[in-house]
Amino acid sequence: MSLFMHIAQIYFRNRMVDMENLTLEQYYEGYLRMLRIRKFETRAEENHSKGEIPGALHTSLGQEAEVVGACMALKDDDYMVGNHRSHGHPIGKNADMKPLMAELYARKTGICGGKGGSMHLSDFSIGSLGETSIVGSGLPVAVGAALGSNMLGEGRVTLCFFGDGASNEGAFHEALNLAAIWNLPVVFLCENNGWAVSMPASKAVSVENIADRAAAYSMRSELVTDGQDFESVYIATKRAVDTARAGEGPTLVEVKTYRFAEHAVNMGRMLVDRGEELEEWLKRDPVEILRIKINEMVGDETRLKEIEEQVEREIEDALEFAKQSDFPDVADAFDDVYSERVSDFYGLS
Amino acid sequence: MSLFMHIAQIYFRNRMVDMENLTLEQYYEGYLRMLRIRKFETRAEENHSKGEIPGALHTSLGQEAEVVGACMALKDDDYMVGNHRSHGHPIGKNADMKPLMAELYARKTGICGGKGGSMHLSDFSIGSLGETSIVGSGLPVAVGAALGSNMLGEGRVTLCFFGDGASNEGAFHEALNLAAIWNLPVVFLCENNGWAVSMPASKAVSVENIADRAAAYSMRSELVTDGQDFESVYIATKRAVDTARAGEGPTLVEVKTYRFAEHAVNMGRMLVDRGEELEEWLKRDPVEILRIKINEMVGDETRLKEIEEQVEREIEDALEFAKQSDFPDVADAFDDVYSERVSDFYGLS
Amino acid sequence: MARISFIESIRQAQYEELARDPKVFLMGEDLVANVFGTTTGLIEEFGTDRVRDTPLSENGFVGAAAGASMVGARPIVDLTITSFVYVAMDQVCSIIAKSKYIYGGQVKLPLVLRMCMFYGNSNAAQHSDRNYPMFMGMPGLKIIIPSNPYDMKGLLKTAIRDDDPVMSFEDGTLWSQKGEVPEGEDHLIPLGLADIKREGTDATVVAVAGGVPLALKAAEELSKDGFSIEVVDPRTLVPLDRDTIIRSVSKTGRVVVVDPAHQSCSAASEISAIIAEEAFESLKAPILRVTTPDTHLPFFPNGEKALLPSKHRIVSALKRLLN
Amino acid sequence: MARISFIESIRQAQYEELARDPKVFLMGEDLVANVFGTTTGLIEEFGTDRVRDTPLSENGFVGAAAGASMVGARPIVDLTITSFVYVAMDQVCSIIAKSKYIYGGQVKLPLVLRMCMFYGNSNAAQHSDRNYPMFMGMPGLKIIIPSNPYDMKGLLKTAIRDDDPVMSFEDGTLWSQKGEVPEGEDHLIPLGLADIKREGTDATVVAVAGGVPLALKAAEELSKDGFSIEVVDPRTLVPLDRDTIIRSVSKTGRVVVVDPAHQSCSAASEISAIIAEEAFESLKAPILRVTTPDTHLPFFPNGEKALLPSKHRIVSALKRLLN
Ligand SMILES: Cc1ncc(C[n+]2csc(CCOP(=O)(O)OP(=O)(O)O)c2C)c(N)n1
Ligand SMILES: Cc1ncc(C[n+]2csc(CCOP(=O)(O)OP(=O)(O)O)c2C)c(N)n1
Ligand SMILES: [Mg+2]
Ligand SMILES: [Mg+2]
Repeated sequence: MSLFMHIAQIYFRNRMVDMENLTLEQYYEGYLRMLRIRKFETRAEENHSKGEIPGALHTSLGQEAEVVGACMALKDDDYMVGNHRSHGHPIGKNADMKPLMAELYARKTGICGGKGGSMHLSDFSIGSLGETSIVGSGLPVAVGAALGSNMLGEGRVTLCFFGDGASNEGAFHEALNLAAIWNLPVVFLCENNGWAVSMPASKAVSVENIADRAAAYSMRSELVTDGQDFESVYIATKRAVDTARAGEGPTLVEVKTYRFAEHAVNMGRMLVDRGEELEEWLKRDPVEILRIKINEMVGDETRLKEIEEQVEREIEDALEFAKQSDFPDVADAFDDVYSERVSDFYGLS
Repeated sequence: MSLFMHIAQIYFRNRMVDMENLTLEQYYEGYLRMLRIRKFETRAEENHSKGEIPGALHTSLGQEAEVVGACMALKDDDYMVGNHRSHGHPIGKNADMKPLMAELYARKTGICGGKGGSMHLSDFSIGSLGETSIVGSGLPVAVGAALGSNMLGEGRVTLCFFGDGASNEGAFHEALNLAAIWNLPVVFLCENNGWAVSMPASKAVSVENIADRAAAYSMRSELVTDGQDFESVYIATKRAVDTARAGEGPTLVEVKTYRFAEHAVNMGRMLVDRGEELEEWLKRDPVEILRIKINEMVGDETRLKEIEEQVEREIEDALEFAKQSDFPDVADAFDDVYSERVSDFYGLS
Repeated sequence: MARISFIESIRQAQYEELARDPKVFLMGEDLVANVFGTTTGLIEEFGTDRVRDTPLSENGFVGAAAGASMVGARPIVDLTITSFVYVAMDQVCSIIAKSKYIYGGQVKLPLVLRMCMFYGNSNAAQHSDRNYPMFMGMPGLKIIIPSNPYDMKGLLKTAIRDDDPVMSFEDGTLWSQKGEVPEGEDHLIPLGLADIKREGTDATVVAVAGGVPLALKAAEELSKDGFSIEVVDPRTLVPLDRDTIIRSVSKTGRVVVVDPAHQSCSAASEISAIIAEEAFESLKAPILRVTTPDTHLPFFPNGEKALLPSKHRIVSALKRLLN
Repeated sequence: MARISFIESIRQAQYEELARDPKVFLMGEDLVANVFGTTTGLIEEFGTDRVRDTPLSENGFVGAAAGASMVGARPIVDLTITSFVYVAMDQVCSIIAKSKYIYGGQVKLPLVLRMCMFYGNSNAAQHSDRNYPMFMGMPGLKIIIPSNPYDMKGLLKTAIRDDDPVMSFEDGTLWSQKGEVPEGEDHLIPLGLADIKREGTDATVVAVAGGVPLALKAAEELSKDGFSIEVVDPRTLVPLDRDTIIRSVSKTGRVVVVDPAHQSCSAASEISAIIAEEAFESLKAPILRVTTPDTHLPFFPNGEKALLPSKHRIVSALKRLLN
């Protein structure tokens, strides 16, 4: 990132410290949720490296502001669809972390009963309609949720998270066109972290801003250039959510952000050396930025510290819960394929 | 279509009569090819209704100017990819009509040996790389042909025909993005005839002009509002082809046109009543328009009449050739699955 | 009961279920234009919201059906022709088949994917697939494959009410076939229940879809030679009624499996393998398959006809077993 | 010969063929980053034009491979993981499998689609498919499914030189397996030729992919009890070497088919059906399948392990036949 951009963003951030859009409580709530993601994933990474967690692990460290800012623009009963980078989204929408952590640990008490793992931490009780690991596959689902909700007369809004890489899948195009012609209450939120595994967006996406692709569908768009700023993301997403709820159709929101870690833990080795670029982004830690902002606003750390202690406790509880839970039984593998138990037909030979 | 549009188009057409872009010989050639399509399909329709031709039949009657105008912008060894509406494209690119007609008649001498039929009249000897009946499926193939040609150092241009309906398929999006980021010599030519079977483009395509979708790929575009005018199509396509050949990348060309007939013969019954709209378009017959234009330019019908006689003869010859050819043997059904004959492995039980 | 066509039985099933449950809706291409005749009168009754035309975006709208089903709606998707499912394959295999499982049963996806097998009439290879076997190895999908109007209506209605995703493979060669079919709410046929279309003792023909009427004709022909042939129609491939198949084979000891799909990894292969595993002791002769050989269906009519299962080929296979 | 891993054998095959034929090129996601280790040194040697990273557009770039092959190039597409092929299914089934046929042989499509079967390591259901059986019923595609580094290299090189589209299913559970593999141009294994991995007389195990080493271990274990087990590896599923399979079964009269795919319509089902059809007279016992039951693979390791074929399950099946 250029120095100019960097300065521009700091300016922009400071200008925002006016609480026009968010109450102080919402700032605290945002900080709480962002910190949860940070700690949840940091501990998960640690324990994964100790061999406690099987499979791969895709963290959203560095993207907390974008995740939480977007989720907080939703009502509790609004819907959300996510992707393989699945830990942040449900935490951002206020899911209980215990079953999420237990899922990483492949336990019976996991949110998916141990069947999903790191790429699928979807908690349907909070309106999460899937975190799906096939890139782009969540986009049509989000359109359908909005369509279904409209048809059932419930008018809920659906927020769909997807990456810069996903914007090159055909599913993106079909989903946006459908949402547009049917004028559906969907907010397509592109988490542009600049990379799809080892492929830089600049080489894979044929347009400067993914938000510009909205024009191909006569769709409204929002471009959030500073995705490390919680409030900027909130404001843009909120505008999109309000538009959707008012029956004025979908919006494509693009947020420029960055992932601090590898594409995934357990990919064997460092795939890309992101060198200086990574260094620059690490200087703009979204959790840190929000903490400083609140501190500037309030001038008192008491509440922040309380939140920090609370999150520490929650994470410990979640880890405790996970580790003390049982693994599923082999027989459980035959459940949830259909409404009926599959072993009744086939059996384990 | 509004009266205004109609007048505007007549004006535009007249303004074009200046031969800046095409020689008189090219006009005659265009007329020849357009007339071939017209007569080929008219006779095919007739004979289909007599039960001589099996399967369905998708004609491009009404779209002759667009097809031929685009094809004539190519060199002989350039590539072309088409779709289910497959008769016009190869004729437009100067294919011999005998094997095409024989294919409709399901004969061994057919261009596809009787295996393809109406939706697949692809003549590879003239650079036609497939007429594929799964909507949208030709777009990635065209990208690959251009990529392959580039890699083999041949620098041929690939022209890809597709419909307004196809522009809503994910394949469209992926193909255009790939062509853009790889800067490939492809011309994507959208034959916007306003309908996809019974679905009007106005209800299915979320943007006014499909050409506008080029912006989502930072791609050049051309919009031909009068697709019934041979020269307009030629000029726009030629510009795109020249750009591609110069190594300056792909272009999305949209041509507004209209099909005069049903979506397909053998669909059982009239699906949509296009009423007045059809009436309006029928008044602007592209073959008629070009004939008048040449007549205005030359003031002498001799050559036009020669062409008309020639085409009549060609069609009769093609029909004769088709009808006198044998049907394939059942055993031929086992050829062309693989390079080896499949019956050697499996046999017909 | 009224005598109606296969197509009309589909229309009635859709009509009745749309009328019964406001959560049911139908979407797909060219429904309003009613290309195949399965939506006659539906738009007038239920409007274009619940009988919804879609753009050409199969992956998009099949996925939208998945999403809608997750929030409580019950979509029926008319994919028109089987080969268009390839465009939507990702949503079918990764979302629809697997969501219930990867989320540990938190969600259900009550939706139906209807598809016509459009073969036997010179539509060429891209439009002629009989591809249900592909989905039999993909857990999470149920599969109905009716062979007459009565079964078609009863199974489709059950499928629409089922809480799991169901694929309905509708054989185009049966479209104009007519049969007695009950009208009204209560004509439901359970999934996973085979039907013995004809009883017999000398040999069993297990047949699916368009193979069933051919098998019945073959049985009829052989009855003239004094042979008693049993014809079993599984009707649903997932779940598959193994018991009825095994019982029949245990009785007759001879079996031909008829399946219009390509031979390799066909439903016929699966049924044969089940029999070879579970009813081996009763077998008196090889298990024969009458399928389409592993070549594509060509446009030229004489070739296409010769490749598909026929009464003649079934009779030959049975004679091989009976001699 | 050098002792190299399965992954390295893939790399070598690609390296040698890229070097041999300038028309060969490789494309897919994250090749330059060399995620799985199959491109080490390739970029340095052949550049990013011929070892080409693609955006996330599987249907697009698989179709682009088809187009490139039509004009004379010979693409190898690395699709990474099997389930991503669903996104590209339309191009695979409607263009790649069918073009040669619908155009009456006017064109050939010499391309290879490589895919890793990434199961057995808690990747959950969306990333664990062993879906080759889906493609066995789709004429026009050839299928290689090697079980060791020697076969992997020899078959992949042949596939790259073959004039038809070939799908290469590469079993992730074998990646780190090592074996003796020849270097240089001439290590080519013909498609359609099974390999007898171990000779025996009491029973035949036909096994594919990761099932082969398990079958060999099972055979070893049973040899301690005095049983002589033959292990046949078809190596390619299309074309399938029926003769070798039938010959082995004719000799032993007992057969277990091992296949990591889901049971229904698996390669095991097909092989079983062929045997039941063509070698019935030699059979002394039922044909048993050791496959993955028709449930998805779960994330939780104890569940996933229990579902997949294992030495133990193969031994049990063989014992059932031998007693
Ligand atoms: C269809 C498909 N292709 C490839 C992959 C492998 N893969 C997983 S995540 C990923 C990158 C996705 O990039 P992006 O959409 O930008 O999301 P990010 O990981 O950056 O959050 C890839 C290539 C996949 N899961 N699905
Ligand atoms: C993937 C797919 N979906 C549906 C169809 C059925 N179908 C054939 S042509 C067609 C309409 C195509 O419209 P458009 O692309 O505008 O081309 P046009 O027929 O107008 O020339 C449809 C829906 C198909 N062949 N392939
Ligand atoms: Mg990204
Ligand atoms: Mg059209």
